[in-house]
Amino acid sequence: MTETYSVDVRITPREGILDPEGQTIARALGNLGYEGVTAVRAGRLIELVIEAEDAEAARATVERMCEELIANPIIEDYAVRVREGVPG
Amino acid sequence: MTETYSVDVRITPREGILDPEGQTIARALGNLGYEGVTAVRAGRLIELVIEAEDAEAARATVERMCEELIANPIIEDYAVRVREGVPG
Amino acid sequence: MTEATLDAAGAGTEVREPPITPELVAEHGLSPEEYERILAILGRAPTIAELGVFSAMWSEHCGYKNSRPLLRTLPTEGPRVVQGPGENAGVIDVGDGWGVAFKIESHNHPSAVEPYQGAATGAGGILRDVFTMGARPIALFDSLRFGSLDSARSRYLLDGVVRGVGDYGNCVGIPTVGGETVFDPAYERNPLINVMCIGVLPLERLIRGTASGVGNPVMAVGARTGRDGIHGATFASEELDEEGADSRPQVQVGDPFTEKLLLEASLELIERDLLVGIQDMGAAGLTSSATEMAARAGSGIDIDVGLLPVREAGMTPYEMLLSESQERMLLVAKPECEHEVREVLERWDLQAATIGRVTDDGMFRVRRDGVVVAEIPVLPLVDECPTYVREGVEDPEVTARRARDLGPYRDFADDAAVASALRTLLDAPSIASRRWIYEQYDTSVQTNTLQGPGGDAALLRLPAAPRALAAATDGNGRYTYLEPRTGGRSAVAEAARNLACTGARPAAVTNCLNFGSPLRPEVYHQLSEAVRGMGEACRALGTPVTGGNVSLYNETGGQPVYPTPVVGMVGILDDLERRVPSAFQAAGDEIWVAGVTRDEIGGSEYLAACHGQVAGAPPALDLDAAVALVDFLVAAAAEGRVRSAHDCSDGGLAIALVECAIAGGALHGFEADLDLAPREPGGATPLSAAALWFGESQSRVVLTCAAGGGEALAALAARAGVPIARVGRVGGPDCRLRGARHEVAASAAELSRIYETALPRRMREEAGLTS
Amino acid sequence: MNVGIVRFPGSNCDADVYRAVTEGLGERATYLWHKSHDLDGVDVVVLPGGFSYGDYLRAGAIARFSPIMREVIEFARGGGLTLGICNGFQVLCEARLLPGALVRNQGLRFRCHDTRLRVENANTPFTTAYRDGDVLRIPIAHGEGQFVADPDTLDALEAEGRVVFRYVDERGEATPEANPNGSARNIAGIIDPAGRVLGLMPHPERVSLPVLGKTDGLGVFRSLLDAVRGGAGATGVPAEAGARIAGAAAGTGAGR
Ligand SMILES: Nc1ncnc2c1ncn2[C@@H]1O[C@H](COP(=O)(O)OP(=O)(O)O)[C@@H](O)[C@H]1O
Ligand SMILES: [Mg+2]
Repeated sequence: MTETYSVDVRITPREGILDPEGQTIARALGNLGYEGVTAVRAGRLIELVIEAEDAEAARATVERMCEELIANPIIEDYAVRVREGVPG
Repeated sequence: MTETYSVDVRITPREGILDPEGQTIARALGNLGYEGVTAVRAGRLIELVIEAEDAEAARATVERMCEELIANPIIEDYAVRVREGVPG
Repeated sequence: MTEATLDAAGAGTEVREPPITPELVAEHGLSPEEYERILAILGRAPTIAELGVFSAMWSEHCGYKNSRPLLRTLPTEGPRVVQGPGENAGVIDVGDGWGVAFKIESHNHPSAVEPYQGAATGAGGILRDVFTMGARPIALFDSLRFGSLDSARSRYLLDGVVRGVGDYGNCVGIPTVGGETVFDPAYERNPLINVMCIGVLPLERLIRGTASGVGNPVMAVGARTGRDGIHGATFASEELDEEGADSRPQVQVGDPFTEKLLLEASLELIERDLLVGIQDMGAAGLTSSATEMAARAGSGIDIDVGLLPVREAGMTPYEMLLSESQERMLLVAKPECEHEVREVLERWDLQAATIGRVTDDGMFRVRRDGVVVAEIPVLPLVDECPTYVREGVEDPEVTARRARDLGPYRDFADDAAVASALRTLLDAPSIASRRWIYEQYDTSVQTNTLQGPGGDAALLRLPAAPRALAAATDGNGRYTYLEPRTGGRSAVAEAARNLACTGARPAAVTNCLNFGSPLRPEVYHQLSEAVRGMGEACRALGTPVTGGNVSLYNETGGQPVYPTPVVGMVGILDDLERRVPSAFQAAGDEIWVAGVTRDEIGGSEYLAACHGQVAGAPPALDLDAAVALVDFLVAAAAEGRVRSAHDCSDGGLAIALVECAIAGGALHGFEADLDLAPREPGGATPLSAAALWFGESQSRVVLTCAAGGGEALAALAARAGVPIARVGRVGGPDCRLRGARHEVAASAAELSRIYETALPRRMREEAGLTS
Repeated sequence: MNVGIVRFPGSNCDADVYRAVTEGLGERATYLWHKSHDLDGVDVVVLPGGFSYGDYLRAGAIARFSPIMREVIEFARGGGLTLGICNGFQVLCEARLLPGALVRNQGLRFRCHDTRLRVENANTPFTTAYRDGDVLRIPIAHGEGQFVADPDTLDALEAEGRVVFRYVDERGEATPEANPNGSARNIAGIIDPAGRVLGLMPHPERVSLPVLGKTDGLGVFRSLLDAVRGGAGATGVPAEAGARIAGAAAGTGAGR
């Protein structure tokens, strides 16, 4: 029997890797008059719905997907979060 | 006095808007032999660090940023999440 | 300087100065003899920062240790040459006060690790080399080598590299109008990514990378310096990391947006005459730009790395000196102009920091917050990199391959076998249409493109109207592997032929030498022989070498890539209205073949694609014939005698004819009798069927002229000493070929489908996802 | 006619528009710096192609807030002739001067090649040099050119004749194969309700120079010249439908 899990993958530039998009957004916010923004990082978000035995299995599968396809571990970090059910 | 907040903005394609990137990832995962993936959506993630009076002020400011710049309501939904402190 | 004034760590930092052990020296790629030389130059032991500087400057990439003596044999002078090798890019005079700056560079290793960013930053680096000469980039070319597309890794690399070149060039607004793409298992784990950039400039605005004028400010401009691409990777990262983290990315990320700003700002600074010199912080970053600029001027440079804008906290002088963060430049402003320079840069939203001054003591002096951390005499550092002339020996395996009996592949059982070989070749990724690649590139931005990818050479209009610039890249690794000297000659001659097909006269050459480790005698043999062949061809064709790049150590698991010299050639078409396309133009036109077909199938794509064989001697390259053909093509175009001209290369005559039929906008069937094509004078040697159909004899071209125009064309050829013969006629929906008692007929539409779908079919599953 | 061309950081077709207007048409063009607040009295404003702000975040999203956009928006709202090409179209949508949005190409890849465009409305100040139904050959060069809008907006655009250009095949039909980026209803270019603001993804300025041997795009600039000369000018009424220039590029484009 499998359950349905909603899995979020947050993908962000690795520490020390240049993030020109984040920098440009930060500057644009400054130009728009927003103050107090000290850092902006631009990343990607992948939401999956997946059938798996249990939450651990869902996580393990998605982590493999990240290594293989979804993220580029050479320049990106990723974080996987698993919830039960389909997204609301 | 202001505090430091880490704010996540999750931007996802609006209901009814095509998501070719999500579809492509879904197809690619299938080709790689992953089973049980029933949906994939690809969005963007913007992480901000911001100084604000309190969490509510931080949220309000970032929501204004989203309305004005960060998201395009014609094609995108956004969700804001605020946490205290700088990201770990 | 005395030991006492040296503080390796600089003020206020906690770093300990690691002892300079023999291991440390070895890890920096320096031999004990080279280290002795450093001791002699300094008169003392180097600091760690100094060791890093020597290691970078005396690397193959900057110092050309193993290649310099060979490169010296190349011709570098000619009436058009304004700037030869040694600068950021070469420059030729194209008339009316205009110059063309151009250079090719490799980014092989970064692309093998991260194809998208590796290729993108490769494009970025070569763009900077060109605009720092004062030239506005008008075109990019990418010369690519990958393993077989049957491998998922190769497909991933191709996809990433093409998106990387495209996203970068497209964003900056430079059309990518040509290149090459070759697939062979020899490149499976070590792809080659060479990018050429061409720019135009008013010659009076030519500026060089020099640091002259004592007291002039030295400014770092553009992106902040991070820890990316720091040389000496493994060792340096661990030993010198103040935070002790292992988070030092080697991968450089490109920012084409900043590049575009740098491009516009640099050209504005040069136009307003505010600079003494300017140079990209490319390989070996700040170190090479500062010391090379000082060396060219015979001056010294005194900088304080504490003033350098950085991206990360806690960077050491070593790291700041050797970082290869992208989109940075070093400039030396004219006296009194510093303020105005800043204004221009600010207008373009760019950061600038004055990090030092020009001196007259001939020293490269580096401080950290005032305290000297490195002090090296510039000239010995830059110009006295030890060079090596080695013994080269041919690999017996290659000797054996060349001698292999090709008998079994010379004939075809029946017509169906010929037809099948023809289809296999049209479907071969190294021959098939590259549309899948070049449609991901902006090819028409800047409105100069008279002929983009898909023809023999790209044609761009020049401000020196009605002249146009023709350019192409060429190189055949398989030929060079089998016979390096012939490979070197062929690379130059094919490029010249490609240009001449459009009607342009070849003018000058840049080149990229992609080889394995020169420490292997068999690789050194390849390198020295290939360079010899290139030099011979350049001299014969009157195309001096104005620059280039050497990429050695292209090997994995002890297996070097094919030795691959890539030639980037530019030429001039006097009247753009006289340009000649490569595809057939109209039914009824006569088809002619110029140049001799010999019994040559060695090294051919036919042997590789149809029989899996890399063997035989590559086709001979007769330099006199190559020169005569170029002269003939240029004259024929100038007199308006040809409607189309296409070089005959991979896949031989049959493929060249079919390409003429299907590679243009419209399909044009034809009939041709290959037996009519010119043979060796005397005609004694018999020609095998495979050589006639698919052999790659050099210096051949397929031409068309209007019906009745053949006599004049033949007369022109005779005058130039080029054998030529009419072989058929354009017309009908089918491609009908016969020769050596075989016949093949197929509809142009069907052959076009094979040719056009070969790459997209294989790349269908590549997702094209970002990053 | 004086055509103002806005230069955002990252614009890269500004010089091409300049050449189309000056070399192609023999009229005057003026660059407008993004940090300025002055339109220099130009007759027409062009937002050119390129990658303003690197296309970071979303194409056109950041440029839309450039200082000069305040004046551009005022100009356009007041009936000033405003043309957005490629990235300029994206900026116009982000600025809400045109409806809908341009998102990543359906195939996820940047595409650059000639497309065939059918003129759907020759009765605009940008298209009087063409005839309805003319098929032009104009290149595209974009990664984010898929036009999307909700069905009501699309229906309104169609009903009001505000779809100005559509991607078609060689027979002039708007087939899925002729659609290079997945745009809704093969839409390549649209106009605002007042008929004064046009946005399109293809690049007419790249096919406006006789020396390159292709001039199908010159009609857009000729039409503008006609509109400006006809007295409609920057803030006047829409140009007359009949005010077509004889021998305009229309003929060269049709049916090729
Ligand atoms: N990577 C590439 N990028 C752009 N254009 C390319 C690339 N590879 C090949 N081309 C173009 O495709 C055409 C065919 O290339 P090639 O087979 O090398 O031609 P030839 O044999 O005539 O030298 C040329 O116009 C070339 O410029
Ligand atoms: Mg070639």
